Amino acid sequence: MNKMSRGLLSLATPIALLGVWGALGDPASPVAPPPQTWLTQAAVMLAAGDLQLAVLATLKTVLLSTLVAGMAGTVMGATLGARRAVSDTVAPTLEFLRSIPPPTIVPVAMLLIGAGTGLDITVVALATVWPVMLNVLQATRSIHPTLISTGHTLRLSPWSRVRNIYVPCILPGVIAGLRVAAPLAIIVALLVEMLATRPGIGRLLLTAQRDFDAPGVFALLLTVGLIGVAVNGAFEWLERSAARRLPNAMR
Amino acid sequence: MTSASGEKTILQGIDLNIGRGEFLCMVGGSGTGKTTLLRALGGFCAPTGGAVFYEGAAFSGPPAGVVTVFQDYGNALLPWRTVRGNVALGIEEQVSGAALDDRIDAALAMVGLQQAAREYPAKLSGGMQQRLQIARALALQPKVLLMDEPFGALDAMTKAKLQDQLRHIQASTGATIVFITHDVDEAVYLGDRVILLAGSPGRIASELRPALPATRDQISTKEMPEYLHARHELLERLHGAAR
Amino acid sequence: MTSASGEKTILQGIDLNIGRGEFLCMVGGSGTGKTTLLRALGGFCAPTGGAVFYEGAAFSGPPAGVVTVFQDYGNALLPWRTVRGNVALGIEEQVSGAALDDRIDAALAMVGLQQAAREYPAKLSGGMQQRLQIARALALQPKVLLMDEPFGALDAMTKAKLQDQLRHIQASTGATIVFITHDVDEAVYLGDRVILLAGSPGRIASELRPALPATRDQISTKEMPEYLHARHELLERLHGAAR
Amino acid sequence: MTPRLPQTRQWLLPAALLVAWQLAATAQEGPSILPSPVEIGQTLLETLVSGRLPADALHTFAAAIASWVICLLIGIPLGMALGSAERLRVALSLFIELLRPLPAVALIPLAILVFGFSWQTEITVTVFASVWPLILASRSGIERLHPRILEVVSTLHLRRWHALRCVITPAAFRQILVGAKLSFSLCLVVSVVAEMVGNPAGLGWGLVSAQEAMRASETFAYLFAIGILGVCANCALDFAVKHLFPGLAQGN
Amino acid sequence: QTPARTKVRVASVVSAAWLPLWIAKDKGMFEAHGLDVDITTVQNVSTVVGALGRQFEVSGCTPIDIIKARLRKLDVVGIAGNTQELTANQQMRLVTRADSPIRDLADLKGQVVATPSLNGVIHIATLNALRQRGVDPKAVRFQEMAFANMGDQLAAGRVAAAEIVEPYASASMKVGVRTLGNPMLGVADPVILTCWMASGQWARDNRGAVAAWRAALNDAIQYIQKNDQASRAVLAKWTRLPDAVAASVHLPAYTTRLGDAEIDTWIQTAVAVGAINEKASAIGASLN
Ligand SMILES: Nc1ncnc2c1ncn2[C@@H]1O[C@H](COP(=O)(O)OP(=O)(O)OP(=O)(O)O)[C@@H](O)[C@H]1O
Ligand SMILES: Nc1ncnc2c1ncn2[C@@H]1O[C@H](COP(=O)(O)OP(=O)(O)OP(=O)(O)O)[C@@H](O)[C@H]1O
Ligand SMILES: [Mg+2]
Ligand SMILES: [Mg+2]
Repeated sequence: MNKMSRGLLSLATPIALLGVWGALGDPASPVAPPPQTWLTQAAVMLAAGDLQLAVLATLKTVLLSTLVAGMAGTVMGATLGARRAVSDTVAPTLEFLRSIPPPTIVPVAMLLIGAGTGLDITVVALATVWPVMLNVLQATRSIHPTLISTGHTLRLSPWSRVRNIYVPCILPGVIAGLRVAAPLAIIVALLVEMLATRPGIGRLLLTAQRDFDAPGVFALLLTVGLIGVAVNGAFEWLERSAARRLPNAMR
Repeated sequence: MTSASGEKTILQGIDLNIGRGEFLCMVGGSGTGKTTLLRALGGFCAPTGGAVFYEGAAFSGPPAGVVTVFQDYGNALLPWRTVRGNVALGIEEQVSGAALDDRIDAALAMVGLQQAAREYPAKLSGGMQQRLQIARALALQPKVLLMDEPFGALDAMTKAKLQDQLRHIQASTGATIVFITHDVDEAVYLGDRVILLAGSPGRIASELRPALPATRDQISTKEMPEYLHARHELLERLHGAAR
Repeated sequence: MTSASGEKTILQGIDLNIGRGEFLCMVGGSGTGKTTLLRALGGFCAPTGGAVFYEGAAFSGPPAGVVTVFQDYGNALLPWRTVRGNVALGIEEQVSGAALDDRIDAALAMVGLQQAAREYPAKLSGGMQQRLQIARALALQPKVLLMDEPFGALDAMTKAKLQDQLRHIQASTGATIVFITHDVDEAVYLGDRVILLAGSPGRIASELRPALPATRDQISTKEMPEYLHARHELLERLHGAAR
Repeated sequence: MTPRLPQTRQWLLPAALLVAWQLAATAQEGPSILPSPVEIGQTLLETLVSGRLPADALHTFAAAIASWVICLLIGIPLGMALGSAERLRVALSLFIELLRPLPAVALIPLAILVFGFSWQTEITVTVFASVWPLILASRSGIERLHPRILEVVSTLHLRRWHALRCVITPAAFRQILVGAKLSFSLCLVVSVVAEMVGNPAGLGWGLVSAQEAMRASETFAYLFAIGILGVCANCALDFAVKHLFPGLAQGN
Repeated sequence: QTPARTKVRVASVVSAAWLPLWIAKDKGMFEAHGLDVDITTVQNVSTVVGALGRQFEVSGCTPIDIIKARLRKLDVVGIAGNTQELTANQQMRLVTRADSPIRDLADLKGQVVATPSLNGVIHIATLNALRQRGVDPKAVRFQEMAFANMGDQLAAGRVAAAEIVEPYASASMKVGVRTLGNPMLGVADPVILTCWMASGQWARDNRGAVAAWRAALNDAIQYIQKNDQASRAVLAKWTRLPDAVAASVHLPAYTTRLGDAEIDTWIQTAVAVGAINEKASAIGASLN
């Protein structure tokens, strides 16, 4: 399949579904209005300038918190993966934290750090660090023992071992984790924006919901979906360029 | 000197002294613990009883100057580095620039991999991968070289060439070499001393010092009566041990 | 009949006919394309020019009755299955119950792994893992057996036993066997015909039919003048090809 | 992460944190919304004895498990199919990426419309939010298989189903397990969120109503219950995996 | 033999405002008026509107909810009042910390104020009060949060003031707050704070049931006025408020009166503060 037919094929499914919805949907439906009404509503929001600002704000939160979660998750996952003793010691505490729903963190975090950019990033990073950590942990534990022995027998410095053996081996895990984490970051960012009325798509979504503005809700959801596609595209590109630099390690 | 075990006892009552500059070959049936013994010498697993000493000191982790060449070459190479990059791995922190290039080229030349220098390991044949691992170890100019069936995947010609190469390296650098092989000819041709592991748990069943000259030659040495005698003797003992 | 290549041409002008029930050995320098040729025969890579036929038909994917034993045994075993489970893999859908157990036991007995039947592959030595892969292939009772350096990691004793085992299996089942080895003695002792690959891109440089009786014996056969002659001849040609 | 229960070391950290909290709570004067662990513990005990907490926890747990099972049934086959069939992957990838970042909270009104405030809403929303890690992990599990494994399958002439069951799935198992674990904890978290907004039942609703009844220590007791449920469920999952698939935990 | 009772499924949130509903249910007033009422408690009424006419016939709400839904052409109508704010009985306060330098609404410029719901009744009332005081509402930042968290946020200095209602208002008074007045009374006095809405279709088809609904709630309101202690017991049962709080909670003024005039007041206010931009005022939101 060439690039062109791939592009067409991937567009086919969503466009067919939206087409059917558009043809059969009732434009006056208070709950599931067809796509054409979304576009009208999106145009209104764009004209008012709300949508652009909200998208920027949400994107900023998502990117910064994914960065934080990516780094923290990688360090945590690699440490836990390489050191049984550490992972045994902190496992239940981490499992506990992992089970706390983000909406319940928001009020506490709002009290402790106030409703600022710090709140968005903290809560989102807290919720998205886990996929990265678990994937990196798995990748670290899957490094072939002979490869680790190789690092030892060549007496590589710890830094060189990290750079030449651990990093290339866990990089696919980091990327796999980030690919789960990034859309999750979008979701949680919206949630924080809704719960703490932080600027962003979440707040617009909340307003639209409260105003019973169904086309507006769908217009925003479509925007969120498109952001997700863009973020995923970025990660696919990252994965491909990593695969070019690390041939055969991306299996 | 050592005895090592996992969940079950793999080696028992091993008492082995390896002299500086010695070329020690290790033979023995499949699963008798050769690899395990080599791993203990290389600092990869501590014995559960007894101890291993290197230059008079016990150690944990591979001591300086000791390099192991692993049996499963497929997993010992970095798939994301080219052949050159893999050889560079152990020495790039110590030397750099033209000196590094020279060391790499020299190591690749010793194993005959100059042609493949820019390939990735996945594109190499089994034998080429194993030679690459050997080149990487040689590039380090080690004082002790521990090799686990390094020539197992090689054809007779390449093998013979590398055998001579190895004896030559040992003679010129005074390195100590411990060498596992299944090839009796190889063990007798290479080794100053050959030990034979047998049984389960494994122990040193027998020891043999082929009375061969220091400089050896694939044709004349293998025709010497001392060679033939040592070879015969080792085969006998192997058969005996297996019974 | 075939010529296969990756980014660069690996094999060229290969024209090879393997008769039913034949025992064909393949020797040649490291990287001359033996594994590649075996993969083409096994249906794992299509030739870029020419074609491969099995029982008169071209094929894609391994044809029924053809089983390959891979060179890198480490990746070919299922680490989550025990030794028994690995042997069962290919046959558990066809037979079951006591018949299955019998087939597994028989296959394990052929390679001498009865003791390790309940172990996981990670706990086996290199040679034991390779024997396990062989047992798994034998359990299938294949019509064609493609083996890539199957005895490379084995000690002389085990190797000799398995060689005789293999000839015996071939005689009793009429299987066709293609066998890559670096051991000239092994090639001559086992093969009805030995082909020699050489050059880059690889080609069939030479072919040899040791005039040995169908039933062979480790001691007497290896003392026969025909054996010694074939062995000498093959060595000569190998040296010649390498030059 | 495989917490081994009999060890004491792993309880040191939580214990230390609780002690620090207790000290901070006692040091603080005046009425506070942040209750001390001792108070929380007492409330936890009361709600346990009264049977309210166990009933709520059971509801949440059942909803999470049901959602997780549905996630497994959808996510693993779909992910594996995406990993092995390129056309399917291309056809669905954009669609999936469009859906994946949609927040469950935004979909709750839609689900309520179809199912009302009910367990169906809860499960639909939970499955929607939690199935993605499984799809992704199963897909990459297939894509990252060692090529030799596939060659073994074809040279042994394994039938499709047998190969899938006995070779492909176990070989991708570790990767899938990562997705399953992520999906499992997401199921718990999202069930609670869905209960807070879309299905007035279970721990999520308990949390909300405790908060609205101004029972701070009960709020935290519920929060703790949610966390403890998560820890126990994860332990149980690890235990189950270890004992149901002993070979897969081995080697690899 | 009683005639078959009309089934009414109703959604409400949990707060003292909805006490008449629970009284009518627990003390048999609904039954007496031929209604079979089924109560579901939810967290957020804005999600209920979609389910109105499907899973629910009736839902608690605020006048603003009805107005917004009508603006979106949703078929909902107000069918009864529930609580009202009046000088004699005040539920809402705008409060600051006792030691705060803020003395007046004008001091809120550039400050953060906690609100339970942006563009909800309480928030609109506050905006209206700011407007009346000559303060640009845009100069004040509003931060949404649950009533339960407002005391802490005030104490921690995260917000300068909070729009708070009973019983949270009394509870936070105890930690030392000062009131800046009751913005709600600036809208009207009395003014409807909460009310009941129903699916328009259902209300038109069941005018009898709507009347019965009002009658039952009226009975309940009278019962509350006469039986304070028993009513508080019902309150404690449904809200699970701690007994001490339930016993001392300041109950709001209940009323079932809801007409176009009451709704209109809110439309005017919402338009004035810019919460809705529809100029049309008479949208027929209530069923009379
Ligand atoms: N990780 C392990 N855990 C437990 N037992 C092991 C492990 N590795 C090897 N063994 C066992 O130890 C014994 C010796 O293994 P070892 O690998 O040292 O044999 P070897 O002499 O190198 O054999 P080969 O020539 O076949 O490579 C074998 O019986 C094997 O089953
Ligand atoms: N996947 C691949 N892509 C490209 N080139 C390859 C690939 N695999 C092998 N080659 C090249 O093909 C040539 C032949 O490889 P092959 O593995 O067939 O050799 P071989 O005869 O089996 O050698 P050995 O005895 O060392 O196993 C080598 O030069 C190797 O570099
Ligand atoms: Mg070994
Ligand atoms: Mg090969």
